[in-house]
Amino acid sequence: MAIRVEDGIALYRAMFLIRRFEETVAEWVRAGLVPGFVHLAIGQEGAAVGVVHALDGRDVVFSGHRAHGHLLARGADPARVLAEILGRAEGVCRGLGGSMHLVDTAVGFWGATGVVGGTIPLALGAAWARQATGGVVAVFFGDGASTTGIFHESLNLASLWRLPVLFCCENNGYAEFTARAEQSPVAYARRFAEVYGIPSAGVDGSDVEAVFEAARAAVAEVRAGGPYFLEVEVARLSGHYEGDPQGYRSAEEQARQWARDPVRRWRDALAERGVAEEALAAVEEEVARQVEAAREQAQKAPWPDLTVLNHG
Amino acid sequence: MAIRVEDGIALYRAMFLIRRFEETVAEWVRAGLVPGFVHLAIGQEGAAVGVVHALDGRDVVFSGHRAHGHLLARGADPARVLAEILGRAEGVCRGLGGSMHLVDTAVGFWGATGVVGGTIPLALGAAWARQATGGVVAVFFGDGASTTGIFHESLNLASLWRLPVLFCCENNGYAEFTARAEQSPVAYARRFAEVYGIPSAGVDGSDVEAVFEAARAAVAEVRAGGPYFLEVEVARLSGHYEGDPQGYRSAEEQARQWARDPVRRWRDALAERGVAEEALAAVEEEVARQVEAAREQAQKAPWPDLTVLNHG
Amino acid sequence: MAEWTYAEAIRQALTDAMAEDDAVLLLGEDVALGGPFGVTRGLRERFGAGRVLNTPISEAAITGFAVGAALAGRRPVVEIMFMDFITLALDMLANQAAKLALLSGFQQAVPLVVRTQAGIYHSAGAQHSQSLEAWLVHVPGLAVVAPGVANDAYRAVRWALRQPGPVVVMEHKGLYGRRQAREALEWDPQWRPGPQLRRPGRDATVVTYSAMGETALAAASALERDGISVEVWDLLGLSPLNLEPVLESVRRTHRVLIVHEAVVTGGLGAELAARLQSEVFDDLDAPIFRLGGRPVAIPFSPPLERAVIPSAEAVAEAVRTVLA
Amino acid sequence: MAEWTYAEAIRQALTDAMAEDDAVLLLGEDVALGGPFGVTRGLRERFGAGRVLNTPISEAAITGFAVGAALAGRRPVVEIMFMDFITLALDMLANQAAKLALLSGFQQAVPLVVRTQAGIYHSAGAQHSQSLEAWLVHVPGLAVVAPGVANDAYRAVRWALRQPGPVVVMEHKGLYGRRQAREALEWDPQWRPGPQLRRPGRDATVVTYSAMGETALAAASALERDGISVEVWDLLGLSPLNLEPVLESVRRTHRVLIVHEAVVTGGLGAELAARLQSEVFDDLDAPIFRLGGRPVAIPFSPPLERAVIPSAEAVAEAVRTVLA
Ligand SMILES: Cc1ncc(C[n+]2csc(CCOP(=O)(O)OP(=O)(O)O)c2C)c(N)n1
Ligand SMILES: Cc1ncc(C[n+]2csc(CCOP(=O)(O)OP(=O)(O)O)c2C)c(N)n1
Ligand SMILES: [Mg+2]
Ligand SMILES: [Mg+2]
Repeated sequence: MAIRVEDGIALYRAMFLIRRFEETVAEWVRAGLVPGFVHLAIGQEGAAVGVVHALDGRDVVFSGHRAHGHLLARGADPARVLAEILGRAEGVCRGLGGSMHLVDTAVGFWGATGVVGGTIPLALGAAWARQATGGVVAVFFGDGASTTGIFHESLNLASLWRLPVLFCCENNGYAEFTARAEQSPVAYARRFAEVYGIPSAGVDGSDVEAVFEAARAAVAEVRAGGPYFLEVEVARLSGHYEGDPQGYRSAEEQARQWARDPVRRWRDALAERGVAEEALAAVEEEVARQVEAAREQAQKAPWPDLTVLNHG
Repeated sequence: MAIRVEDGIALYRAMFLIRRFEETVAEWVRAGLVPGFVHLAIGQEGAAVGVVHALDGRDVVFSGHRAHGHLLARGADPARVLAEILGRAEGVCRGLGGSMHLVDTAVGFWGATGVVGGTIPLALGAAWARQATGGVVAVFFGDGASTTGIFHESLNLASLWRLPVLFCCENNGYAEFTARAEQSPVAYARRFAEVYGIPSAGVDGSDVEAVFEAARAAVAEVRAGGPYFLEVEVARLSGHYEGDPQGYRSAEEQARQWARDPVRRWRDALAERGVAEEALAAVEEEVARQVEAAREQAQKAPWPDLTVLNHG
Repeated sequence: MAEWTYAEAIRQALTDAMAEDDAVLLLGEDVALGGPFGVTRGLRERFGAGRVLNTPISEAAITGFAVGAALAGRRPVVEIMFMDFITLALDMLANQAAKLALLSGFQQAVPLVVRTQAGIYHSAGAQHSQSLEAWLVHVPGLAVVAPGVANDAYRAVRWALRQPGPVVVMEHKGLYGRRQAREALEWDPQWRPGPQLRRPGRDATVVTYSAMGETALAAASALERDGISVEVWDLLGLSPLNLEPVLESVRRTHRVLIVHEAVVTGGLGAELAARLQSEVFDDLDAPIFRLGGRPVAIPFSPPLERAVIPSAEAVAEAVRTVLA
Repeated sequence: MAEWTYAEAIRQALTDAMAEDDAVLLLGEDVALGGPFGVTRGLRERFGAGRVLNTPISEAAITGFAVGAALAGRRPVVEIMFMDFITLALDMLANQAAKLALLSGFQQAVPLVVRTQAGIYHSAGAQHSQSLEAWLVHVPGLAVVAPGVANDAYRAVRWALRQPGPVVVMEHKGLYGRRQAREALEWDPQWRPGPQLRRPGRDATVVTYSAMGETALAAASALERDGISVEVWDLLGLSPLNLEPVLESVRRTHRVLIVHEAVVTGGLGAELAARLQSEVFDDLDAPIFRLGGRPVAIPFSPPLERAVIPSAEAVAEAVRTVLA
């Protein structure tokens, strides 16, 4: 076993938390409780957890519109993230941001954005400014972001100035309802990094251990100086947004994708490696309790008062 | 000799015309007669002439801020181009555009722009719309344009939709006062095309024959379907804009660059290949007379009347 | 009489224009699948992939592509999925599309239509809810229309597709599902997107557009119960701006309230107020009042989101202020 | 007393701020070489390549980079070489820089300064001459200053570098060479970029800013010869807009002319007119008059270029209209 059992269980716990959290959000969306557009990380937990667990307290994370998993992996309080998604005063952003604009600086999560590609250059500037700390700035984005101009301008700048940025592309093969092949002839976004001499790797996002190993190697390279591009190939097991009828892909394809479920796969791997069923069940129960408590807390949380707008 | 003597002389005539034209503009800039920012093509004539002479009447050309040469190579009336640069009513754009915004649809020159990279996507749309004509759309831009987002978005789209676009990068190693190496770790812009599977070539812009051959091959590929990226490595023998004191590069470097003068080199090559000195001198004299006549006509041309603004 | 929704009206206008004129094409992210609000649903099936182009997430390049296609004589309709992302296409719109006719000495024309949707609706958040029409109105060479009801939406799109230069059609996400009795579909080439009288009145003139038309009408109904009679005008065309009928109204009522969803400062209401005071200075009995979005990034939380744009109550209160 | 130019004043402000505060850095295309107008000349030599960063032609990425550096506690000054290219940075400015403080529930701040230069000068052409301040003023969370003279330029830059949020400093290319007697350099933390009285007067109030201040003063001098006394106010701060002293002036003169170079429609003058009529309605003896750029792409040809923005003669004539 490449990683220690405790670490493996920690990865599982973190992934299971994201899964449970997202299932809660999905349930609430169906019940009409969640305002706005909600993009879930179901199927992409391996990327979030594998990468974020390779970072430490010096490091900073940015993300895009599908950010819940990244923030939870970073250690944010699920109750406050849920509260934010509901628009409550106890939310990490006091209800001002919502699902697409999560920030929790206390856990080194500096921001998500609803504009595809929008945080990529921010990560560069933050990385430049924090060079003396030895910290890495990781920025998550989807494969769709690789067709935006800002992505390319940012790769050039990161390479030119050798910035300590970890580019994390979660390639799920879709941008909204349109498959990658209809958006770009370049299947893998890491090809663009290669042109700039940015070291890169691709890894299967359904294998959290592989992601974790790849991310550790990537982070080590970034700390040694200069950017790195890690492309995690993931399966988007939910729709683009929660509620997406997904008429553009067949039921068979959706079913096939479930074979790439990172949570289930890692559970099986741990079991195979001798972790007792009871230990896994205990983790699941604990997470379930945590999410249950978070649900209650978030739903009870008050709406923000209008005066919050005057803060600035 | 790879190309026929008549063709070789035609290339020389076209290059010499641009040179004489640009020298006129430079002289007028020094005399304070030219309004606005003026970017000369001195040293880059081989690119303009070599590429444009590989096009025909079906084809369309776009350019950027350094566009005089492209428009002249396309066959525009030098008097009307000079008049435009002076802001006169007889100018190709009635004095409304100026040096950075030249258009002459009669010769298939659909526009230049002062915003670096700004015409690249226009070329794509024009190419798409004109597919049935068998025409190629060529778009000229500098190496600096390869650091703009719009350049990258456009490459993706051109490749994805297999558009009949000839990307012509005139790589002169500078964007304004800053050398390429300080702007990008990628020395050659054609590297970006390669990622998209866009066929590409680099060619020495000081050898107009080589440019012409490369462009002919490129145009043939585009007519057969899909984009092509031709990078012409040129020497910018003038400053970024006319009047630029060029404190950022040494006198030696500037002198060295003159060894790459495409006009002188092609003259020498023709002489070496047996073209009589008198024949070359005759071309030069004829061009000189043409430019002299254009100067007079342009300087005598009236200023536009304010009513021209109401046309739209 | 049959009803149709605002979204259906836009779809029908696109359908009719595409059927009539081969030069019309659509492009944008997911337009082949209808986009996030289903507006273009079915058009790819009907007109084919050669005229309904799904694009990558490249707002600048697809707008520039559309400019180039327009230069070549096509009539592209490019969809910018949320008006907030017009930021990314603004160089192409303001520096290229809007300027090329003049810069070319009128050798060229750019008959381009940009469809986009604006406005607050169900907590789409700060980067998916803005109304940025004031930016566009400030760009010479761009026309802007902002239909508030289905029939106008149909006509506005048809009109946009006949213009010689670029037009932005600003839709409102909150209106897509709104129904209206469907008027006759004949396209009248004389039609212009001028101010529409939504409700006649005596005591004050309310000038508005897009989704705020409904809010203004709700306020007018409420005020009627107190014997206050308000005239409501829906501008429809934002640039160029034909204010003639509104001026006539003000000459009768002597009092004006301007309402829009966009932030007040630098909003279109400023232009309206500036023109009105200049044109009917002597007829005004009270300062022109502007009501609009609060000067903050649009907050996510539903109660806050509702609070940053004018409510019917706020409109009614503002009318009372104007009448005081 | 020594004189300095507007460009020197800006350079001095940047120098002083960089010397005082290690967090301040400059970035932009060719800033290491001074840029096209030499404003930042010498700063790379003095402060090193680690604080004066030459960038590629990537307006969006460098602005986004500056936002990220600001989030990390730096005070970046990013130069957008021509205001016309702010189109390319607007997503970063409007959707990121201006919104992050609020969106983060005020966990974050973006102390970013954007320097850019606007305006018509010697036929720079349609894509290098625009005055686009109206767009920025409409974005909540962005501050905008537009100095008209050297001493104000110094203070405005120093002020911008002390703000908690993003500030755009709009310079004017035609002013860089203008000289003014140099005032004492002490930085006063109480200073705010409010309206500056450029010339007291009795008969009408002219409100302007940036390079039009000079035009207005020239008009005022010409009018004086005819016994017409005009008060000229230079706004300096465009957002937030403190109009108190201007209102007082209007309460005395009862007549207002607004002058700017930007296109009239949707320009800042609209906002000024709307506010003034609302605040001093009863004091106005005539409609507020707006004078500004013609609604066309800025033509290249020198006589046309001069004709599309207000001349001193046009300002004088407008004053006479306001007084009629
Ligand atoms: C600039 C911009 N254009 C369009 C959109 C609408 N949009 C939201 S998510 C999305 C697809 C993004 O795809 P990808 O980057 O692959 O991320 P994924 O959703 O697959 O995780 C699009 C087009 C947007 N948010 N921003
Ligand atoms: C978007 C944009 N940013 C900055 C400028 C200012 N500018 C004009 S030319 C130029 C350099 C262009 O370099 P390159 O593309 O290599 O063309 P070259 O001048 O070398 O022919 C720059 C930065 C501009 N015109 N447009
Ligand atoms: Mg994706
Ligand atoms: Mg160059």
